[in-house]
This record gives sequence, structure tokens and C-alpha cells, in this order.
Amino acid sequence: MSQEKEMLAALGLSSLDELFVDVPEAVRIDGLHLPPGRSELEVVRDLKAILAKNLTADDHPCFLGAGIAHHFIPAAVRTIVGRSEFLTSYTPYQPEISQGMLQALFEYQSYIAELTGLDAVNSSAYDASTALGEAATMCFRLNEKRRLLVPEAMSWEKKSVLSNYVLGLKMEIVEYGYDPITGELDLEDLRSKVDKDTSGIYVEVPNLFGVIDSQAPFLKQEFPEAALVVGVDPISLGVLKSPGDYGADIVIGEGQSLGIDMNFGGPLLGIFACRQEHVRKMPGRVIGMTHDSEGERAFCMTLQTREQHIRRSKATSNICTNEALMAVAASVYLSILGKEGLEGLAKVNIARARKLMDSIGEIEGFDSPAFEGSHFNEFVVRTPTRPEKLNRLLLKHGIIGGVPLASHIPRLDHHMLLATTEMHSNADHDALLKALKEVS
Amino acid sequence: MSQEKEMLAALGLSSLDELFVDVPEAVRIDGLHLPPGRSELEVVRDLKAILAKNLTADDHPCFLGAGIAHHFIPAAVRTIVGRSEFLTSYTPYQPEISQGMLQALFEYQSYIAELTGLDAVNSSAYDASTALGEAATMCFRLNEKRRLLVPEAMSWEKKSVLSNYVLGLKMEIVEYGYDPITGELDLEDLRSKVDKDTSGIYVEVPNLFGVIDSQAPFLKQEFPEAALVVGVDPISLGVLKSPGDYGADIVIGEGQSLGIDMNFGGPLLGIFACRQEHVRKMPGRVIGMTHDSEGERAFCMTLQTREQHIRRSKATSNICTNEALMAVAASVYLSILGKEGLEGLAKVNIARARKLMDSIGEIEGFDSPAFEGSHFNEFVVRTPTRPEKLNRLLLKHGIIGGVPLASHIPRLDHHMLLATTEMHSNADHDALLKALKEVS
Amino acid sequence: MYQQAKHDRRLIMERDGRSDFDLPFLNELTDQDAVVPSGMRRTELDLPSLPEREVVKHYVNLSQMNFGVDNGLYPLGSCTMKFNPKYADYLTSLPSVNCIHPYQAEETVQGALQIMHELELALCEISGMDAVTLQPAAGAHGEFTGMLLTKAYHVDRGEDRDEVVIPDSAHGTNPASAAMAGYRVVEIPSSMDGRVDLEALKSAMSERTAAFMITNPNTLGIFEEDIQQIAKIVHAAGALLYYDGANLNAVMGRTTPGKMDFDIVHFNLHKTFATPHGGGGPGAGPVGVKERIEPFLPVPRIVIKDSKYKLDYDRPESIGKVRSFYGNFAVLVRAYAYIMRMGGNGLKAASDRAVLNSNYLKKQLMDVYPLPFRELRKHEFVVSAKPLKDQRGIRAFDVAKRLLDYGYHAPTVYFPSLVEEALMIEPTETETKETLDEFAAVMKRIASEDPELVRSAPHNTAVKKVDEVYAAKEAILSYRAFKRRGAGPKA
Amino acid sequence: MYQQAKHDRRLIMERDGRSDFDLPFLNELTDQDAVVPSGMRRTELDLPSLPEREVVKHYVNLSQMNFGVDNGLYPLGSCTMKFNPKYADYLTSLPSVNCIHPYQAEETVQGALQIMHELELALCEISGMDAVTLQPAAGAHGEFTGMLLTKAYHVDRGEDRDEVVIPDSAHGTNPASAAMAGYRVVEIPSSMDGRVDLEALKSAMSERTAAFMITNPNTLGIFEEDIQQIAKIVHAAGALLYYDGANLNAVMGRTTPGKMDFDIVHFNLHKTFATPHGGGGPGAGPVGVKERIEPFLPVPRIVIKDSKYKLDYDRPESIGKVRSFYGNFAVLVRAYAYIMRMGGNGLKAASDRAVLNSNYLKKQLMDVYPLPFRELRKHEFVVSAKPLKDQRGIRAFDVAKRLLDYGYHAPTVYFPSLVEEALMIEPTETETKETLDEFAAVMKRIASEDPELVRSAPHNTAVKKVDEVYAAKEAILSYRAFKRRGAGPKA
Ligand SMILES: Cc1ncc(COP(=O)(O)O)c(C=O)c1O
Ligand SMILES: Cc1ncc(COP(=O)(O)O)c(C=O)c1O
Repeated sequence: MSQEKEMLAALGLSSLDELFVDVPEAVRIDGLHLPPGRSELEVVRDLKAILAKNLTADDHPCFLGAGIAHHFIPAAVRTIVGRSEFLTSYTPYQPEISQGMLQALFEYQSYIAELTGLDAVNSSAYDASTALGEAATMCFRLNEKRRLLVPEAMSWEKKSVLSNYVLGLKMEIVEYGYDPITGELDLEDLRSKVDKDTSGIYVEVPNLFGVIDSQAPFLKQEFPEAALVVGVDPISLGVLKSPGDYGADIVIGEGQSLGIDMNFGGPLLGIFACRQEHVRKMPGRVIGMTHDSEGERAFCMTLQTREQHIRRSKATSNICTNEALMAVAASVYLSILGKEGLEGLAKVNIARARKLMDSIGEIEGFDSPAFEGSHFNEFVVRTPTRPEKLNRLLLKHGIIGGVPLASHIPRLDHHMLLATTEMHSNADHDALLKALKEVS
Repeated sequence: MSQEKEMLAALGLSSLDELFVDVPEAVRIDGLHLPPGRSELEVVRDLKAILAKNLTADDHPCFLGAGIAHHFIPAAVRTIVGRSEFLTSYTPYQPEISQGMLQALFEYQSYIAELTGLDAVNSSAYDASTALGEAATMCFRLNEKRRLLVPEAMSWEKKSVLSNYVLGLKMEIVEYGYDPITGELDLEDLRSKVDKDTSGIYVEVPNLFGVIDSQAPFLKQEFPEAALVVGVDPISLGVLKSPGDYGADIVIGEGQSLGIDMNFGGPLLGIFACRQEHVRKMPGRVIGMTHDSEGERAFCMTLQTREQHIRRSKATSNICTNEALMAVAASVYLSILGKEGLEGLAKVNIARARKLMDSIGEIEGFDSPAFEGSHFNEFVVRTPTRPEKLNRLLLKHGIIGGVPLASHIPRLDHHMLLATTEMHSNADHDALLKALKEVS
Repeated sequence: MYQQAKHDRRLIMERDGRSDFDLPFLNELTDQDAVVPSGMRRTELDLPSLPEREVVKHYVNLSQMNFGVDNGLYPLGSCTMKFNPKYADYLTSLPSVNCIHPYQAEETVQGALQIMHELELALCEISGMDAVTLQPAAGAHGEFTGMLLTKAYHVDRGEDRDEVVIPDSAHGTNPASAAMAGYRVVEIPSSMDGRVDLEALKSAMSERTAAFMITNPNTLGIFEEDIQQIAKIVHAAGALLYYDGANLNAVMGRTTPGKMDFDIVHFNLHKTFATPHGGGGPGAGPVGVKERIEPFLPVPRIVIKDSKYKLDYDRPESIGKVRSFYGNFAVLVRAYAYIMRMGGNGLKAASDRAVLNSNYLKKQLMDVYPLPFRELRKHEFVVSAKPLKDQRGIRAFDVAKRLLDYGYHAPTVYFPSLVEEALMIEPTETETKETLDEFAAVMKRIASEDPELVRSAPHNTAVKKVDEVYAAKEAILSYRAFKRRGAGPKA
Repeated sequence: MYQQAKHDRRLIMERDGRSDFDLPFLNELTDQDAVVPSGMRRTELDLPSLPEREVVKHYVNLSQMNFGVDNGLYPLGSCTMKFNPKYADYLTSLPSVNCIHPYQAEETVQGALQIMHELELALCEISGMDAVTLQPAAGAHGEFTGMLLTKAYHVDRGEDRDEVVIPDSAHGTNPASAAMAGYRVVEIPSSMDGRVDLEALKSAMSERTAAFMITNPNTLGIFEEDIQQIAKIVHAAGALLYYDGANLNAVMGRTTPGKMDFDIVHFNLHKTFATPHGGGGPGAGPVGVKERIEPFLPVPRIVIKDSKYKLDYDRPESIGKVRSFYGNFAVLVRAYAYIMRMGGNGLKAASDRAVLNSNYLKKQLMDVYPLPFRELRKHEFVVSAKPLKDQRGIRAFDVAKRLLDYGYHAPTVYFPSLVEEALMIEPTETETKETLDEFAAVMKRIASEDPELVRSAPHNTAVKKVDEVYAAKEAILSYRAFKRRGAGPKA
């Protein structure tokens, strides 16, 4: 007798249908109109064939950035995050049998704490945009004010997400401008917009233009009443001052650069850190250090009274499933790089971008970099032809070009944002330069 | 102080050179003339670029066989053999901390025992050819005779390896012919060559022509004095009688079909099984069942007194490192397929080969199958043009053709051995047929 | 007996060595190459430096102190911890999945768009909805998206509704998501038989009600038989009916939210469609809607134009975006592969077997762990350890911890709160009868074990019972914080 | 304290379920499709049938009961268990490595041939030899190949030599390989200082001597300083000098077998070049030779013709083949990647650090575990537990088992036999000072632990001390044999 028959018999039933007698006739369906199941061999073969239609950054130099970029991932990172015990486990609700994940996440929090200069870090938000959304509502929880200042020079996607996240609290989002010469924030404009109702100020370092804003360290002094929220690319923190050092209350960022695949934009890793004193107002899961009944060090999820499953509609966030595995990847990645590796990586990114932006600047018709500030690994180029057209031409040379900036700042319609990282060889740079020369 | 300096200091040394004072000046070298070390990123990128020059069976239908062939490997097999604990362990010399590997290998032995019908199985030889070599010397140990009969219809590589393995014992290798109509062994010829000094008779099922020899079951009756050695493709044993059932003393075979990549020919998996009564004469590592000090079941390497590290020059073989991980792959593979899966796989292989050989037979100028016997997943085709030329033409159609048989049996210079498996879709078959029609 | 691995538990920050990481260009760097505004230069970076060998050892050993589905039964009710097939892992290892940038031109990502589009269609069929967005990153994110859609829908109709009604047995994310979208949450108690109380529902509904959020089957594993009346009540009030898809695993091929007249539904691909949960995430929480809500879906929408897949941003009524880019693509690929592998027949069989396994296991346990409410359950069920607590002093919590000693993950405990000493058990369809029999035997055995042994469990795990109160009180969330304190638990 | 995982240990054959494996064409099969000669038809096939879920669980849990380098220090002397870098795993996962057939036309496998060719050249440089074959599958297989080459060489010169001389401290594969090639093995004892006894060597050499096989540094980790005299003695007798490359890890960039006047050498890529050992294999045992032996190397040889890589089979003096095809290609790719990553400087640094680690660790242990013979060692060393045995009744065997309790693999024990109660320790270069210090502390601690606790070790492993005598006596090598017996150890 088959397993199923035995089990049905044990239930005194003779068919599977009897298990569904509680489903009213009127709402029943007669199976699904999907193709029948197929073997692993066929499914994998077919999907590979479909996916093969994608061009990848693996075989085409790709200069896209604006949030995520192509970075090197040591093979060991994949080895670890592919481990069954991490990959196939749930949120660590039972700490005794989940110390592995808990410690790895605690280490992630520790790394981000060190990089951001803030002691309290959650074990991830979905991505930078939702981390920003959560930061905005946290600002409200900190000071019960509703006005949030954000840079005009910011990804339109983040702006859109942010506006959805603050909808419930009816917070007001106000944009401040940038300096058209340096690409840094326009302090005058910001000053004119900060008022007593201002809950928080959001600044990105590096910003959408790839510029490392030299004014960031002075914002907290200037605007002590408002919460300072800083958006970062974590690898830049290998050489940049930690936002905690210059007074940030909350740091958010996109952790994709920390050993996580681009994945066509997901999964990513939303970084979220804050000052220890704000910890009970923070959103998301956090792992805390504790001990077991024998006094040995142990870890567990903690501060759950902030969370949805306890506080329900009063929770600091609705987040439940997060991006834990990506946080583990980030831990492994940072562990492999180590102090010198991260510093070196940041420097290589800066140096490579500098080299490329200068070389493009030498090409007739291109203004590069379009902004004078210091850059991390992205920069804006003013192009002679529209960036969309340029990209089509580059593609003919096997090159995936940059982001047309007008999609984020409509006025900058002859501007392209280019990213370059440790992934680009000299040959990749030369190929881009050669192609740009041809089209100019 | 760096680790190295501290350690040197602890040794009372001031430089690494001092650790090599025992190397006579005259034999010292001044470093290696190899390129300097490079980063993982560069090494991987460069090697991928070199490897990209290979055409793979993954994107070109490939009809090569003659020992190994392109088979489907469930992704779970790779997940398991990629597990650090299996992959990075040594031979399980310390059984208490190595039960995982030991049990997996015991299960491998158990699977092969069931398939071959013999109780004693070693935990692998390097490949089928060295397994055959080891079988030959084992025949000598069984009956102290030196004459070994092998089929003419057998891979030249196996013949060459065999002659090297029997060199030390000065055994004599005698070939017996095949029936030019059926492709089965020529029993008359074999009879005429077996004598009282005959140590063993080797027969392959299926043989080099892909033919399932219907006379195999009668050989032991016919030649009871000689050890019967049977070479198998293990997946064929999903439907074929186990050699143990018809009196085989030793069964060897290539285990690559059991979930192991083709790997350009290595690593492979040498299967080696024998009757329980011969166990102390068998070569190679074996895992035995036992118990621990608390009476719980446990496994360990056993019968080591046959082996080189104990018996030294009197060992049954010199083998030490074997292909253990491949044996684990085979266990996982067979576990996933299960009884019905293996049976189904064997049937699909037979059916697909039948379909293809018949279809080729319908093409003008091709004689297919060239032999009348029952086939497993390979068959011989008599071709109108020389097979080497045919293959070049097929390659232009993106098809990797078959093995020119003349490389194994020089006389069959217009014969090609084609293999087809579950990997070939109908479209793959059609592409081959279409291409063959064009060239004929 | 089972015993979990236990390794050295120093933090990676507490180890010593020297990194062997290397990068191109690193040796060529000069001081002028990496200029940073002086006020922005970092002066201290206190990270460990270890050779890869140490890092791999550390995390491989950590992993052995973690329990996943691949290690054994994970009957965590509501979480649907089924087997995660390995071919999906393989697919996401391909550069054609993991090495594409979301801002690539459409013509360079046709494969990705095709898979996403076909997944949307498959989810429409499975849920009976008219359109699906793949953007939300998780179930709760899908709920939030659903609430934003609800708001957009009502606003578009010129209605100002500010309440969402939710049963008390709902998952915490439901009220939290509604609140985040600015709704006031009205909780209604369950009926005496563990289902939606139609009277309570009716009296909660008003012209202020924007939506009613439920799961079906509910968190007790009971199918809401009155679903047609519920839908009528909700729609009569002008509100939308929201389906929390976390329990969709129970009914695929048997019914659909669409057929049950739901307006909005979220899926948990990491539950129903076998994508691994990664120790907390990533997941994916697509949202399906009926046609009249479709205009409000997040941008971009995937459309076909001239036989090419395109991203359509020109959607004036759209709520915009709920996260960057298009969703957790790598998770979507896994789910799509799973759906293809299973097929329509396979998905139905999966639900059928999930329900069979659940009812079979329930039956084995019922005499020792009583089952409140009706007997027929769907993919999960809730039993109570109340008698055990009363008679032997063994709480649901203790049973959960003791199960760890036997190499099982624990069920969900103390949820839903309408059952005292609740143990919420979901075996899923990927478990064999043998596994269920063995688990049932252990559950019964625990009930008759020495209560002290059970209460002091777990004994066989990497650490003993963890002090969660200390963790919450001290809130040590990073090594930095730990060092600053100058004291704390040592490895 | 360390504790290894312990899971249900039933055999996969003792589990129950139903396979969910599927294949294309399976449903279309008819009875006529799979015809088999009637006498050849199988009537019984007693294999388990389990869903993939059960299979994965089974093997994932088994793996946790196995100790690999990735789990910790593996100081197994002679085996060189260094860290296996993960980029090499990645490369072998590419279809361009694992999905090519050895009989593909040369023009379709230029990448594979290029890598093999370049690896041969790199090995020539590292060993100071003139030509290398990659065909042998392991070290012992390389030795056998070397012996066949020795034979071919002498036969070609019209000489009939039938003896091979080997020191008593040699690895067992050396005499076994020589014997397999038909040689009589003459063992010579080591000198009082643990090295080759030149007098014994001289008196063993004769016109019957085909070769002298040694490692340098030898199995005690001592460098044979008299290597030049040894080479002279051997060559003066007309014999060849064979280098067992298992210890090459000690001397890369410092000396080469070629420079030391060896004629034939085998490499263990799975030791020196960091390819993983896979729980027993696969390995790769390339063989390098001086020019005059090159004509005898196995076919095919990789050659460059018209800027293309070709396989040259036209080698009339070749010994033919020692295995099918061209060697363990996937292992070769890993080794090549490792060599490229390390570079000439990195390989030298690896040897230097291996020797430093070894000497440092030796120094830490010497007062408790005396070191026979001279102090300076290369990559490994042998200490003795003799005093411990005499004074406290703790044998080398006991120390080895007790180390398992602390999460270390044991050293090699009782080899070489010239040291009583030998513990042969090879830390390798991939271990940190911290790891060595901790290991040394544990080694010392064991020496002062309760002898009974040590003798009854291990206590923290998946099983307790294993009865190896029972295993050898009963010789149960398969489930089939187990079932046939009708009784035996139960899981
Ligand atoms: C019933 C129910 N609803 C919603 C959720 C939230 O889903 P997610 O964790 O994906 O955000 C869950 C999962 O925890 C759940 O079980
Ligand atoms: C000194 C020595 N020689 C030879 C060998 C044999 O090498 P393999 O195991 O690769 O056959 C070994 C390894 O065990 C060894 O240590």
C-alpha cells in the first residue's frame, strides 16, 4: 500500500478529495491550467536557454551604477552562503539550535557598527530604499516632527519608495538642491529649508553623482535639532570617516557592494544603523549578545517588543522576513577582505574612477567629470549625444554604458552617470574610451 | 610584530633563510621563474577566458561515448559533494571523526554490491581501466595462473593500461574475437583460446560496440576454471541481470555514468566488486561495518592488512588516494534516482539509442546499427565517408559527432561509435539526422 | 541520540591572523590616487585581518551550529518550511541571473523579463487574480503594498476610508502593515469555532473600512467555510477583501483567492514556492489584484510590445515604487523554476499532500495534545499543551525546546493566542510518512518524560537555554558596543 | 568544548519513502522500447526509493559527521592538508571544465589543452625536471608510472635490472608500486640520525638496482643533506634516483628535485598544490622526468603545432597508458589556478611558512613530546609519546584520539616506524600562529589529563571508539552482505 493510501486509511478516508469537503463547492476549481510538471533536466535546460538571452556584466564591461554596481565576490562567499544550514533555515526563532546564523548576523551588525560608527545595527532591511523609508518613520518616532529634507540629487526610485513609506505618517518630503559646480549639496538652499518642524535631514555620501560631500561632517553642528540620516556605500567607508563620527543619528545604505550579486536588482541588502540610545525606536530584527543557562556566550533575537508579532499595529515596522542571508554574505566578505583589503578596495575604486573620468575628459565633446567634487567610484559625464543613444552605440561595441541621469534628474538630459570598480581591467577602460572616441 | 617575526624569534632565528641551512648550497635555487602571484579576480577571469575556448557538451549535442558519456546529474549531487566536510577531508584514517564519509562510502559499496550481485566492493579504483588492471592481477592471486583472455572489441586505452598493470606479473594477454554479424563475442574463438593456464576471462556488457552480449550468462558454466571478470556500465544494471547472478568473480566498470561529470576524462570512478570469499585478495580501500565502544553501529576502513601501508611490497595493490568523492557522488545519485529511477533511466537510454540507430539506418549510405545484437546506449554505424571527416562536417553544424572506431579497432575504419543518452532531446536527434543527410 | 555540533564560538573579531586578500591595481596605487576631502578621511578602522582559511573555517563551523530544512523536519507552523530544491540554487548561480544590472537596456535582459512575465502569469492562474506585481521583497512588504493599493483605490473613487479590519488570529505583520500605510486597525475576535465571527465582522464594517485582511485557511489551519458570506459582507460595505497568501500552500488547484472573491492577495514565494528562507531572508512577496486595482500597481509593469518584453513606467495611476528595481529577482527565478518543475498537476498534488500530512500527523497527536475546534484541517493545525501543563508542568515552550534535543525544529508556539499553550504544526508535503510517524512518537514520548528533563531542555544543542531577558535588557548589538561596555559574556 | 554533530545513522537503504525523480521520455516508454536479451533481463533490483528531500537530508547530516580541513587544523603528517581555495571549486563547476568529453576533436578543447600544457611547464619549473606527464591519478599511481618508466629506460639501454632500493622510512606506496612493476624491493635501514645511511645505500646498490626511491625532506621532516652523495652513489651504479614528491611542500623555491639530480619525480597535486582530497580522492600524481627519460612518457603528449595544441600519440618508445584519457583534469585545473594565484613568489613563501610553522610548533611541543634526531625540520616533524607512555600509560594512539575531542584532526601515528610512539605532525603554511599556539596548548594539556579519560577518548565525536578488529573479522562490506548475515550492528 502506498504511503498516501495508508495515511488516508488512518484518517478513515478513501480519497484526497474528502480532505477538501470544507471548501464550498462554489469556490472550488478543477486544478490549475498550467503546463504539466517536467523533469529537472528539462526545466533547467529550458530556463538556461531563456536566461541566455541576457547579456551579463560577466562578459560585457558594464559601467552602470546608481545604487548597485558590479563588484568582485570571492568564491568563498558563495561557498558559505550556499551552506544548507544557513540557506535553508528560517528566521532564528529557536536560538539554541540557531547559534550559527545568530552569531553570523551579530558579526554582520558588528561590522556595520564599526564602519558606520554607530553601535546599534539591525540585521537588514530589504534594500537601501526601504531602509531610507524606515529611517524616515524612525525620525518621526525620535522627535515627532514631520518634515524631512532630502537631496534633489537622489535616485528617483528612492524618492518614490520614501514617499510611500511616509504616507501613513503624512510626513512631508522637501528637496534641497546641489551645487552645480561641485556636485555637493547646496548648503544655502538647505539652510533656507530647515525649520523647527524639521524631523530629519538625509544626505548621501557618496551622492548620486558619485561625489563625496565635504560638507557632510558639518551638518550636525549646523542643524543639531534635526536627526541626521546618512546614506552610504559601505565600501567607501574603508577610507571615509564614519558617519557616527560626525554626528549621524541613523545610517542607511545599500550593502550590495559587500559581496552580493547584482541579481538584476534583488535580493539586495538594506543597511540600517543608529545610535545606541535610539535602539528601542529602531525598526527591524536585531540580534543581541547574551549567555546560556551555563553562562556561555550565546546570541538571540532581541528587542522584539518593538516588532510586529508582539506590538502588532504599534510596531516600529512591519518587517518580518528580511535579507539575512545577504547580511551573512557581507560578514564573510568583510572578513575575507579584512581591514587592509577594505581600505585597498576603496582606494582602488577611487583611483580607477579618477583615471577613467580624466581620460574621458580628454575626449573631444565630453565634459568629465561634470562635477568638481571628490569622487568615489561613480562620476557624471556631460555627453555630446543623448546618453540613451550613446548607450546604444556602446552596446554595438559590446559595452554596457552608464545610467542616463535624466531618468533621475530630468534636467540633466545630456548627462550620464558612469561607475567603475575593481572589476574593470585596463582593457575594459580602453575599450570604453575607444568606443566613446568613435561616437564623438 | 608580525606573526612570522614572532615565530622566528621564538626559534632564535632572524630570517627564513636560516630555516634552510640544511639545504646544501649547491642544490639551492633562487626562487621560481614563474609569473608573480595574482589576485583571485585576475586568475579566475583569465582561466575562464582560456577555458572558454572549449566547446562543451552543454551547448553542443555530443554523441561521444566509448567509456564515458554525457549524462544528467541532479543538482543535489553537486550540493552534497561540494560540502566542505566531504570535499576537504582526507582518507578517513580516524573513524570516530569521519563517520560521514565512511557511511557514505559504505553505502556506495552497498549500491554497487546490489547492482553487481557481489557482496564485496571496494571504495573505488581510479577508473575502469585501472580497475581492469587490478582485476587482472587479482585473477593471478586467485589461481596463480598467468593467461588472461580479453575481447578484441575493447578500448585500446584499456588494453594499454592492462598491459602495464600485468607487466610486473608477466601475465599474458590474449584477445578473442567478436561475431561480425551480432557484435557479440565469438564463442568459438574464445573456446579455442582458453586453456588450463587461463587465469581469467574478461567480457564487457555492454561491450565497446554498445552490444549487450547475450552469451555472457553462459561463460561461467562454460569455463568454470577461469575467473570471470565482467566489465559493466552501472546504469545498464538497472535492467540487466547482475553479473554476480551469472557467476562473475569480479566486476569492474566505469562509474562516471552515476552522477559524475565527464571532466575531459577525469576524475572518473573505477568500480571494483568481487565475491565475498575473495575479499582478502582484493585491491583497494574497503569500508566495513562495525560498532563503537558503546555498541552503536559504526564504520571504518578495514582489511588493511592487504594494503600497501601495512604489507608494503606484498600488498594487493599500491593504491592509496582513490576516487572517494566520486563514490559519494554515485551514492547520492543512486539514492535520488531510486529503484524506479535507475530502471527508467536504463530503459530511456535503450529506447533512445534504438530510435536513433534506426533513424540513421534509414539514411542513404549509412549502415546502422552495424551489428545486430541488442544495444544499450551506444551503437556502431558504418559510414559512407571516413568518420574523422564526418565529424568535421558535423562540427560545422554545431554537433560533436561520434568516436571513429578505427582508433580502437583499426580494421573498422569506416565505422563510428555513437552514444546517446537521456541528455539528447528529439531536437538533438533531429539535428544529427539532418546533418548526416546533408553530408551523405 | 541527536547532538548538534559545537565549535569554538569566539567572534570573528576575536581571532588573529593576517588577510591574504588581493586585488588588481592594489600594488600600483600611489598616495595621489585615492584623494578624499581631508575632513572626510577615516583615521581608524578596527576590522579583523584574517587569512581566508580562518574565515572559511569560522563560517563553516558556525553553519554546523544552525538548523535548516536540509537537517530535518521543520514543522514551524505558518512558515511552510518545505524542501528547497537544489536545481534552483544552480540556476541562481548562473551569471545570466546574478550578474545583470537592473538598469541594463531592455533588449539586453529579455531572458530576465520573460521569466518575470511568465511568473506573473503563473501566479495569476494559481491565485485566480488578474494581475501581479513582483516588486515586494517579502510577505509583509506585499501586505504594505496591498494597503497602499487599497488606499490608492479608494482615493481614486473619492473615498476616504481609514480603517482596516483584522481578526485577532492574524499574523502580526497584517496589523503592522495596515498601520504603516496609515490605517487604524480594528481587531475582531474569532468565533467559538476558531473562524471569522460573521456578526463581529458585520458590526466592525463601516464606511470607514478600507479592507478586511484574512488568511484562508486561517492560522489554525481551518478553512473559512463562510468565505462567500464574508466576501459579501466586506464588499457590501465598499471595502476590499485582502488575502494573506502565507497559507496558499493548502489550497493550490483546489480553490483560489480569486474564486473566493478576494481583491488583493500577497504570495510568499519563500513559503509556497519552495525558495529557501536564508535564515531570515531573502523572500519575495508578489501581490496579485483584480482588474479594477491593476492601474495602481507599482511601476514598472512588464509588457510585451512588438514581441519584445518592455518595462512600462507610463502608469499615471500607479502608487510608484515600494522598493528599488523590480523585486528579488533571484528568488523569482527559483520560484518560477519550481512552478515549471511541479506543473499544474504537481502544485495541486503538493497542496493535497500537505493537507494529508497535516491531518495524518494531527491524528497521531490528538490524544496526547488535544486539538481545539473541528478536526478537519488544511496544511497546518494547532494543538494545545494545556493538559500537559496542568498535569505534568510541561508547557508548550518546554515541548518546543525538548524537540530540539531530538533533532527537530520546534513548531510555532503561543500563536495564535486564542489557543492556550498553542503548538502550531505544519509538516508540509515534502515529509514522508516515516518522518511524521517518528516525529509523532517523539512528541508523545516527551509528554511522558521526566518533566524536569523537559523543562531544562534543550540539552543536545550547541548552547543550552538562552537567556533572552538578559539580551533585551543589555541590548548588546555589536562587538563595538560589547567592547565599549568593557564586560559581557565571554566565548 | 568541541562536540561533533551526531545524527540518525540508519543507512539510506534503511529508510522509507518514494522517489520523485523524473526524466524526459520516461512517460513515453513502451514495452517494446527497451528490449533486452531475455537471458540478460534483471528480475530483482533492491534499491531504496526516496524523495530527494530525504536524500539531501541524509547526506547533509552525514557530512556533519565528517571532519575536513574547513573544520579545523588537520596536522596529518605527510598528507599536507592545507586550505583548499574556493576559487578552484568555482572553476571546476564551469561546463568548460566539467562538460567536455576526452574524445572531442583537439580544435574543440584548446582551452583544456592549453591549461594542461602550461601546468606541465609550471611543474617542470617547480621541480627542475625537463618534462611532465599529467596522466597518473594519484601519488601512488605516479610512482607506478615512474617504475614503468624506469623499466622502459633500462630495457631501452639493454639492461635487465630487477631491484629497487627503498629506505625503511618510506611510505608504503613506494615498495608497493615498485613491486607492482615487477621489481624486487630492497629495504635499507635509516642511519642513527634519521637519514639515509650512505653505507647501507652503497652496499645495497648493484648492477641489479633499477632505482633508489626517496623523499626529501624525508618522512621525519629532515632534509637529506647528503643528497649530492646519494645521487652520485645511485648514478654510479647505473640506477635512477626517484623522488617521492609528497614532501615537495617543504622546498618550493628553495631547491628542486632536478637540482638535486633526481631523474624521476611524482607530484601530489592534492597535497602540494592545494587541491581538496575529497575524503580519499580524487588526487592527481603527475610525473616529471629528465630529458633522457622523456621518450618513454605515457601517450598522448601535449604538443604545440602551428600555434595549436595537439595530442601526440606517435611516440614509439612510450610506455603507453597508465589510465584512460589524460589524467584527473578537474584536479589539474585546480592546481593550475592555485599556481597562478600564488605565483613563483607565493609558492616559495608557502614553503617558507610551512617550514616556519612546523619548526615553531615543534619547538612548543618538544619538552613534553621529545623530538628524536636533529632539531631543524622542514614542513613536518615527528615527536614521540614514549615518555608519556612510560610514565602515564598514554600512547600516541590515545593522544591522537583525544585530540579529536578538542576539534582537531589527529596527526599521523606510528609512522615512520623508526620512532617509537611516533606522532607525525604537519601543520602546513595555511595555519595561523594563533592556531598553532592553541594546538600546542591542547597537546600539552592532554599529556597531563587523567590517563583514563585520554585512553577512553574520543568522547565528543559522533561515535565513540570504533572496534576495528570486529570490522576486519566480519568483513561486512555492503548492506547486501549485512542482510545476508541476518544480524549485525544496528543503527
Ligand atoms: C500568516 C503570515 N502572514 C504574513 C507573513 C509575513 O511574511 P514575510 O515574513 O515574508 O514578510 C507570515 C510569515 O512570517 C505569515 O506566516
Ligand atoms: C610520502 C608519500 N608518498 C606517497 C603517497 C601516495 O600518494 P597518493 O595517496 O596520492 O597515492 C603519500 C600519500 O599518502 C605519501 O605521503
